Amino acid sequence: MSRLLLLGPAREAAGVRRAEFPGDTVADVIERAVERFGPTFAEIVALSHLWVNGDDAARDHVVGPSDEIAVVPPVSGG
Amino acid sequence: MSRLLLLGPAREAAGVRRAEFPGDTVADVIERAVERFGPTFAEIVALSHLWVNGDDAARDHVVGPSDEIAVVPPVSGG
Amino acid sequence: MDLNQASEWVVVTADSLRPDQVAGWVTRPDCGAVVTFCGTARANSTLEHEIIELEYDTDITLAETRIRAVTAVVRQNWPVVRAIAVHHRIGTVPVTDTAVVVAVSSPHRREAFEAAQFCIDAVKRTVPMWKREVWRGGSAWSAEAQDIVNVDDLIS
Amino acid sequence: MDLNQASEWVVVTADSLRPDQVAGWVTRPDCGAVVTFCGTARANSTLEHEIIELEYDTDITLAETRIRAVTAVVRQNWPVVRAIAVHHRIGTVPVTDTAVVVAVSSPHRREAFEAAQFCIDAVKRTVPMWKREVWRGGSAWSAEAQDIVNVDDLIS
Repeated sequence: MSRLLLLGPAREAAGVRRAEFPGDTVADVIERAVERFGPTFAEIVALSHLWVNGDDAARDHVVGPSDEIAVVPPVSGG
Repeated sequence: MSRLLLLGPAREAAGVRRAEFPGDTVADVIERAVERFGPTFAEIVALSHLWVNGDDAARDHVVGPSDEIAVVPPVSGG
Repeated sequence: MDLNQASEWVVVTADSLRPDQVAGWVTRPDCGAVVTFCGTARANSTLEHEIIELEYDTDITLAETRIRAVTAVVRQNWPVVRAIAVHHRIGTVPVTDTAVVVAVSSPHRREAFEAAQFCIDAVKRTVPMWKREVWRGGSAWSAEAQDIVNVDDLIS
Repeated sequence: MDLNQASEWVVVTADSLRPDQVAGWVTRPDCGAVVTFCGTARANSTLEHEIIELEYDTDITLAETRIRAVTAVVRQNWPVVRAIAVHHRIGTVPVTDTAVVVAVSSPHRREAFEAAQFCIDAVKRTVPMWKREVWRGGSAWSAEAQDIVNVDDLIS
């Protein structure tokens, strides 16, 4: 179980800013989120950085209930 | 006869900001001013730019009653 | 508070920004220079619309943490800088209102200009902040999206 | 007044400056960037005194004319710049008060930073403005005097 923080376009596609999903790794948790939130969300995730507790993390990074995974899409420049 | 505008340290040394002196050239007018305002003023004039109506002018520049000669000492940087 | 103390003031808020207050806060008796950058909401879009407002979205905690990472690097690179403030507004920002303020004080102006410019450039590239353009009858995420990088990647 | 019109606002005055008003004035709907520089009176001197205030002396007409020559060059060199304001205070300026404000707006921030920095550098070098340092019990013209140059001499 890990907490998910959805930002910008990822939040919009999911319809929520925060959610919780089971899973032992970043990839597990994201997979459950994609199942729930659908293909538009999946496309955004594919373009996004995934942060665990504020830092870039690999998809096989192990997560627990105290960790927060943020889905960080590209930002508009300027 | 020309009007003289004395700025910063030149004003302080002369004790006045504006004065009028006779003379057909910048050099003439400045010479009269130096006679009146003394050696400290003379030292400052020697370091200063002389502007006629806002532009750098040579000492032999001819001036008339409608001209204004400004004594422009070096400014503090920063 | 010792006014000569080196210090940072970082805020991400839904309230209107106060650039005058921010600039006043960084002013110090031993500093001759305050440079303030205001990023204001523009009416112009890459799209064919007249923008009436922008909407900024982020997570406040995450954004403030990333901004503090930027101010730390500013201080390392310009040790003479005395005070740094970065305030970012989120939510709705009408055109001509200020979306972000950066203010920097230093004894002389060159370092204040350099540090302020580095700071806003780094904030734009490293802080998660999504901008939505709103026009009459519609809205869209701003184009020209780019990956967020870490501030350490900006130092050559 | 058409707010998108290119324009300058040049003032030399004995009144307190209002950097917030100046920055607000340069803000335009088609600009995303406002850079404001405030030169503030410092307590530090090249001499061994704690400065309590500065006194600035000039001829207002002459100084405003020379500042306008600077803003004209800024506009030539950075044509995208929309509005430029330069306000200089004369007479007594207490420590931490603002002696000079430069504010520049442009669509994007790089040009606003460049133009504002060039503008204040050029004002310092080309505008007749004498600074007296005042401490408890005395005063003196500020050291490090340098010749005033023409703004055309600053363009390489």
